[in-house]
Amino acid sequence: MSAAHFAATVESRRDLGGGYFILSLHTDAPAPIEDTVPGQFVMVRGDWGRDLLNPRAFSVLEVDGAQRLAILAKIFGRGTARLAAAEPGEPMTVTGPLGRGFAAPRAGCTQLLVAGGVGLPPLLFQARRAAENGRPKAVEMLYGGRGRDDLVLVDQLDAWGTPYALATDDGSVGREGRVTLLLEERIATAKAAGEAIEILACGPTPMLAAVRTIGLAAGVATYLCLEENMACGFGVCLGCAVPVHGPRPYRYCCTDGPVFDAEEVRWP
Amino acid sequence: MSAAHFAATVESRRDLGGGYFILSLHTDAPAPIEDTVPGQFVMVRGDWGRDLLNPRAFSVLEVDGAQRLAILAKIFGRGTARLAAAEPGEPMTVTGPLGRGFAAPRAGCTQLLVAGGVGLPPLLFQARRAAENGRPKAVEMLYGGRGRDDLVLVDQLDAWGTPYALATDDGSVGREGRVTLLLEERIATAKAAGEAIEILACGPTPMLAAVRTIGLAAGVATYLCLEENMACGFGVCLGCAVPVHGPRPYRYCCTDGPVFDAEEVRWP
Amino acid sequence: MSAAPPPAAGLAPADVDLRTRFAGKTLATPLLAASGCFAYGQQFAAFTDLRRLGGLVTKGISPAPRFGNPLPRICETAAGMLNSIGLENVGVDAFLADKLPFLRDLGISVWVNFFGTDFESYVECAERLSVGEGIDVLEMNISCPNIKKGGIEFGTVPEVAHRLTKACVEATLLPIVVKLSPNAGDIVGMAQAVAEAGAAGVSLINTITGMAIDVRKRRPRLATTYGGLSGPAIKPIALRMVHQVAKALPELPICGIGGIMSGEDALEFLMAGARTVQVGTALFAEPGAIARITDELRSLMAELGIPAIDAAVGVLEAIPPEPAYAG
Amino acid sequence: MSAAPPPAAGLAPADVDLRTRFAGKTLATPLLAASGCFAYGQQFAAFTDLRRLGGLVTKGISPAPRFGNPLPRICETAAGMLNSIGLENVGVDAFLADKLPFLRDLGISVWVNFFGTDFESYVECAERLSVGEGIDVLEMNISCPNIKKGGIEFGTVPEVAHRLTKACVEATLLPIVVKLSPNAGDIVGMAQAVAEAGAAGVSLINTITGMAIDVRKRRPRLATTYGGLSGPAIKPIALRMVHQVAKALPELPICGIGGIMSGEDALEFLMAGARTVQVGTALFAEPGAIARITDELRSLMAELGIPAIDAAVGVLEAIPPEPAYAG
Ligand SMILES: Cc1cc2nc3c(=O)[nH]c(=O)nc-3n(C[C@H](O)[C@H](O)[C@H](O)COP(=O)(O)OP(=O)(O)OC[C@H]3O[C@@H](n4cnc5c(N)ncnc54)[C@H](O)[C@@H]3O)c2cc1C
Ligand SMILES: Cc1cc2nc3c(=O)[nH]c(=O)nc-3n(C[C@H](O)[C@H](O)[C@H](O)COP(=O)(O)OP(=O)(O)OC[C@H]3O[C@@H](n4cnc5c(N)ncnc54)[C@H](O)[C@@H]3O)c2cc1C
Ligand SMILES: Cc1cc2nc3c(=O)[nH]c(=O)nc-3n(C[C@H](O)[C@H](O)[C@H](O)COP(=O)(O)O)c2cc1C
Ligand SMILES: Cc1cc2nc3c(=O)[nH]c(=O)nc-3n(C[C@H](O)[C@H](O)[C@H](O)COP(=O)(O)O)c2cc1C
Ligand code: FES
Ligand code: FES
Repeated sequence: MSAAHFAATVESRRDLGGGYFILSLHTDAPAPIEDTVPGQFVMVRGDWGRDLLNPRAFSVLEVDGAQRLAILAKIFGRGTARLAAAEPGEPMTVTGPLGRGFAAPRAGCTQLLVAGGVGLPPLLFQARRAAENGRPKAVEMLYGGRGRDDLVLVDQLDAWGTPYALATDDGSVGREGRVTLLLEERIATAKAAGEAIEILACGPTPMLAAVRTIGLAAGVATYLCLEENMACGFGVCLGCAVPVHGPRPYRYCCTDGPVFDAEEVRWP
Repeated sequence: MSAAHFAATVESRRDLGGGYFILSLHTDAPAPIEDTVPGQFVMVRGDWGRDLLNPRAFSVLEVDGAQRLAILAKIFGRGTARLAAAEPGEPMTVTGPLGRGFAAPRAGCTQLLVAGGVGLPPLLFQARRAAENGRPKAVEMLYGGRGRDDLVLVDQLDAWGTPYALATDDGSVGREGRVTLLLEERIATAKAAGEAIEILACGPTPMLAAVRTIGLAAGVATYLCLEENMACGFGVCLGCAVPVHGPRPYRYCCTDGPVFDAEEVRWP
Repeated sequence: MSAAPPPAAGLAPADVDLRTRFAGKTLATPLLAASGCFAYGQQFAAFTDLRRLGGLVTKGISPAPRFGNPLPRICETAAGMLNSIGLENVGVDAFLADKLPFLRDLGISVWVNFFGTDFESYVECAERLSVGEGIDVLEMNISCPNIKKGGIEFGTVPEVAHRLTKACVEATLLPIVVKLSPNAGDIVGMAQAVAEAGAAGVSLINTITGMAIDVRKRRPRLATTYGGLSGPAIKPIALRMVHQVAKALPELPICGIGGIMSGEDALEFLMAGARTVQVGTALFAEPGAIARITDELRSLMAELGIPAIDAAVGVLEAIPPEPAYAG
Repeated sequence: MSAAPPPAAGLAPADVDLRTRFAGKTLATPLLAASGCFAYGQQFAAFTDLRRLGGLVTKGISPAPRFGNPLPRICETAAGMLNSIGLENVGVDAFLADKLPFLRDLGISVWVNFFGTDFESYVECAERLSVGEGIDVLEMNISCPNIKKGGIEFGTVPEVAHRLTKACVEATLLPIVVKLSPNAGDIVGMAQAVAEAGAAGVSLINTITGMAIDVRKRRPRLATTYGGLSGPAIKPIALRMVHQVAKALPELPICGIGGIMSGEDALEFLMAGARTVQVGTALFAEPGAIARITDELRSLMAELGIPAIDAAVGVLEAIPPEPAYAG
C-alpha cells in the first residue's frame, strides 16, 4: 500500500451553496499525494475530541503537487458539518490515498462518467486527468442532481472542453428527470453508431443500482464507485463489506474498491 | 433563585500568561447579571458536542451592566483548555449568577482577602466593589502564587487604591513563602492594634485548609469560597456536597455556598 | 419551481399528537425528567416552564432521610459522567409534606422514585407513599448501585426482584413501575420476573457501574471507588435493552432512559419500543432541555409523517436481506 | 530562579522501564493492539513501526474460514462505535500458512485470538493453533456477541466457561488467556471460573452489546440489529471490571481493554490492576496510536516518578476518609 497517515492543515474552504463545499488541505509531511488515481479516497478527521471518533471518507477531487489535495463534500451529519465549519489553518489528519481508482480511458473507447450529487468528485478528477493528458473528449460527463444547487463546478467542464449533459429532478437545469435518462439515450446513440463505450458511475446507492441495471442490460462494461460505512479505510476493521458474487461473499470497499465492476456486485 | 440560563457570546479573550485568561461574555438575553454578588459564580459551556457534557463553574470576576460579565480562568483540563481557545463571537451558554457570595465589608471591620492562584476572581470582585463604593481600604488583599506568573491583575489593585501584599513560593515577587505567612503577620498586627478584621479566602484547597486553621485558632471570623466538582450548579445533582458540622452532614457548594463559614466546614 | 415543496410525508408539527398512555394514565408528552436529575422540581422553575414536561420522576425516596456518600461524588467521562450521590433524599415524611404539594399543582404526571435498604423498608416505603395525593406512578429503584445493603440482589436476581415487586404491588394501589439495573446479566429475565409480579411497566435503564482514576493522585475519582455511568455514552446499551425487552414482552409498557439529548434520541427509544422516555444528565448543562427535546421530537415526527406516539412505538423494520450468495 | 526545577518525583523518560511480564513471557511494553482492530498486522506496516508495539492480538481465528455478517456492519455512537463484523476470518490453516510468519518475524509478543462455533470446535481450534511457531498466547474469545450458536452461554455462565477453558487448556501447551464478556452479570465469578480452569490470565473487556436506530429509515443501523460497543464510551465500565477482578483475584494477570486513547488512559488501567493493555478502536483514526500512547505513558510515568510497570500495577489508594460527623 502506498498510503500514508499524515498531518495536514486546512488551506481554504470554498462554499458552493446547497451544503456543498471544497476543502483544500496542505501538508508538509512526505505523503504520496501526487500519485493519486481518480476514484481513490482519503480518510479525514479534525481535532474532534472523543465524540466523533472515526475519520470520514472522501474521494479526492484534485491534487496539486505533493503537498495539496482537495475534497468536495456535502453536509450530511456531524462530521461533514464540522468540516463545513473548518477555518484556514485548522489541523486535520489524513490517511491516504486509499483504495483502487478508475482505469484511465483507453484509446477508442469513450468513458461515460455518470455522476449523481456528491458522487461528482472522483469523476470530475477523472475528467480533469483526461483533459490534462490532452484528451478531454475521451470522457463525457452525465451529471444529475435534484435541482440547480446540486450541480456544482460545471464551469470546470466548460474550461477543459469536456463534453457533458445535465439533468435535474426539478428541471431547473438541463434535462428534467434522472441522470439515468441521459445514460439510456447515450447508450442508444452509441449502439446505433457502433461506438465503444464504458460506464463509470458514482453517486447515491439507488442511482448506482439503476446504472448497474442499465449497464448490465446493455452489455456495457460498468464500474461503480461505492460508499460503505468505514471506520479505518485501510482494510482492518472489516466494516465496509460489499456483497459480491465470486469465491467469497464479501469484498471490501476500502481496499478492493471503492471502484467495483458492476457485474461483481451482489445487488438485487 | 434569581438565576437564569442564557445564551452568550465571547466578546473578547485576554491571555495573561501562565495559562491564565480573562473571558468576557456578552448576552442579549434578559439575565440578572447586574445583581451579581462577589463570590457568586456562573456555569459556562461552549458548543462542545457530546464529549464534554457538563458546564464548568467560574467565579464572576466582574460585571458591566446587564449584558456583560467576565471570568478569569486557568487552563486545567479539557474544558478550560477549550475556553482558553475560544474566539470572539463563539457561542456559550451560561447559567447564573449562582450561589451565595461574600458579605459586603461592614464599617469598622477590615476584610482580609486571602487569594491563592486562580482563587483571585471573587476577591478581586470584592475589592472592586469596595472601591466602587468609595471604600477601597475596607478590604486588604493578601495574594499568593507559586511564582510571578501566578500573580495577575495586580495593577487593578493599584488603580483602585486597594491595600495589598504579595507572596510567591519562589520569591520572584513579594514575600518568599506562602500567602498564609502574610495572613499570620497581618492577624498579629491587628490583634496588637485591637483592629477588627475578618477573613475571606479563595484558592486551592490546601491553602484554604491552612487559612481555616489559622483563622479559627486566632478567633477571627473566616469565610471560605470552596470548589467542589459540579454537574448542575443549581442544587439538583447533589454532586457538590461539602462536609459540614451541624444538623446534616453535608451542605451544597452550589446553593449553600460557595462561601462557607470556616467553622462549619468539616475538614481535618 | 419557486418554493421547495413540503416533504412528501410531511405533517404540520402542530398536528403531531404527543400524548401517550402509560400505566393507566395519559401523559401530554412522552418526555419525563429522570430521577436524581430533577431533585423535587422547584429549582427548575427559574429556568423553564415545568408545565411543558410530560412528567417528572422525583429523586429516590426512602422511608427515612438519607445523607448520601462522601465526596467526590461525581466526575465526567467521555460522553458521560459517573455519580455516587448515595441516594441522598429527604425521606417519605418530608417528601409528602414539603415537596409533593408543589409537584401535584403542576398538572403533569408525577412519578415518585423510591427504594428501601432492605425488603421490609421497600414495602414500607411503597405503603407510606400511597397516601400521597397526586402521585401517578411509584417507580421502584431496584438498582441502587450506591447503597451497600441489599441493592445488588434485588437488581440482578430475577426471583428476588419478583418477590420484592410482588410485595410492593400488594402494598399499594398505585401502579408500580420497576426501574431495572443494566448490571443484571439477563435484562429480559428481570423484566419478565417483575412483570409477572404485577409491575405496571419497567424503566430502562439506570446507570451502569463504572470507575475512573486520577493517575496523579493514584486514587479513584469517586470516594466510593465505583459510581453510576450516565449520558450519551450509555445510549446504545440502553436502546439495546429496551429493544430486547420490547421484543420479548410486547405488552409491558417501557420507559426508555439513557443519554437522551435530542428529539432524535427520544424517537430512537420510541422506535425501539418505549412508550415514554426520561431525560437525566442532559438537564445539568441545559435546564430547559426537555422543552427543546419536545419541540425537536414534534418537528421530527412531522417531517417523517408520524402523526402520533403510538405510530412510532416499536415500528422498527429489519434491514432487507441481501440477495442470496450462490458462491 | 532561572530554570524551572524538575518535578520532585521526576525521572527521565528514558529511565522508565516499560517491560512487563504476562503469562510467563516478558513484553517490551504493556501495549498490545486489540483483536479485530489490527487484522493480521500487515496493513499497519505502511503507517507505523510495528516493532514499537509490546504485542498484538490477531483477528479472532476459527477452525474454518468465516465470511462475516451482512452490512451495514458498523456505525458510530457518542464517543464510541458499534460493530457486527461477525468474526470474519481466514481460518486456522490460512492463518498459520499465510499470516503467522509475518507476525513471528516482528519480534513482538504475538497473541492469537480464537473461538469456535461450539464446544468441540473451540478445543479443535486451540489444538490446531498450537503447532504454530512464534505464538506467545492464545486469547480465547468467549464473548462472541455476533455469532448465533453457543456464544452466549460460554461468555455468561461461569460453569460453562470453566468447562470450555479447561478443555482448551488441556488441548494446548500455550498459555490460554480468556477474553471475558462485559455482558456477563458477574464478571468476578467468570474470572474465577476460568482461572480455576487453568487460564493464564484474562482479557477485560470485549465489546458491550448495544444498538442504534436510523429514525429516518425506521431501521436498526446494523443489519444484525445489535452489535458490540467499543471506544472511550465504555472505558469507565472496563476500568471497573478490571478493578473488581484485580481485587478479587490478585494473582490473576489481567489485560485491560476498552477505550484507551492516551497514555493516561493506559495508566488508569495499570493502576486499576492490569499488567498489559490493548488498544482497539483508537487504531482506526490513528494507525500509529500505539507508538504515541507508548511515548505518552513513558513521559507520564516519568513525571509521576513511577520507574517501572510493576510500580504502577494496582497501586490505587483509597480517598482519605472525611473527619467523622458528630451530628
Ligand atoms: C469511498 C468513499 C468516498 C466518499 N466520497 C465522498 C465525497 O467525495 N464527498 C462527500 O461529501 N461524501 C463522500 N463520501 C461519503 C462521506 O464519507 C459521508 O458523507 C460522511 O462519512 C458522512 O459523515 P457525517 O459525519 O457527516 O455523517 P454521520 O451520519 O454523522 O456519520 C456517522 C458515521 O456514518 C458513516 N457514514 C455516513 N454516511 C456515509 C456514507 N455515505 N458513506 C460512508 N460512510 C458514511 C460515517 O463515516 C460515520 O462513521 C464518501 C464515502 C466513501 C466510503
Ligand atoms: C464555585 C466555583 C468557582 C470556580 N471559579 C473558578 C474561577 O474563577 N477560575 C477558574 O479557573 N476556575 C474556577 N473554578 C474551578 C473550575 O471550575 C475548574 O478548574 C474547571 O471545572 C476545570 O475544568 P476542566 O474541564 O478544565 O478540567 P477537567 O479535569 O477536564 O474537568 C473535569 C470535571 O471535573 C470538574 N472539576 C475539575 N476541577 C474542578 C475544580 N477545581 N472545581 C470544580 N470542579 C472541577 C469539572 O467541572 C468537570 O466536570 C471554580 C469552581 C467552582 C466550583
Ligand atoms: C446525579 C444522578 C443522580 C441519580 N439519582 C438517581 C436516583 O436517585 N434514583 C434513580 O432511580 N436513578 C437515579 N439516577 C439515574 C437516572 O435517573 C437515569 O436512569 C440515568 O442517569 C440515565 O439517564 P441519562 O443518561 O439521561 O442521565 C441518577 C443519575 C444521576 C446522573
Ligand atoms: C471492528 C472491531 C472488530 C473486533 N473484532 C474482535 C474479534 O475478532 N475478537 C475479539 O475478541 N474482539 C474483537 N473486538 C473487540 C476489541 O478487541 C476490544 O475488546 C474492544 O473493541 C474494546 O476496546 P477499544 O475500546 O479499544 O476498541 C473487535 C472490536 C472492533 C471495534
Ligand atoms: S473501512 Fe475498515 S476495512 Fe474497510
Ligand atoms: S452542582 Fe449540582 S447540586 Fe451542586
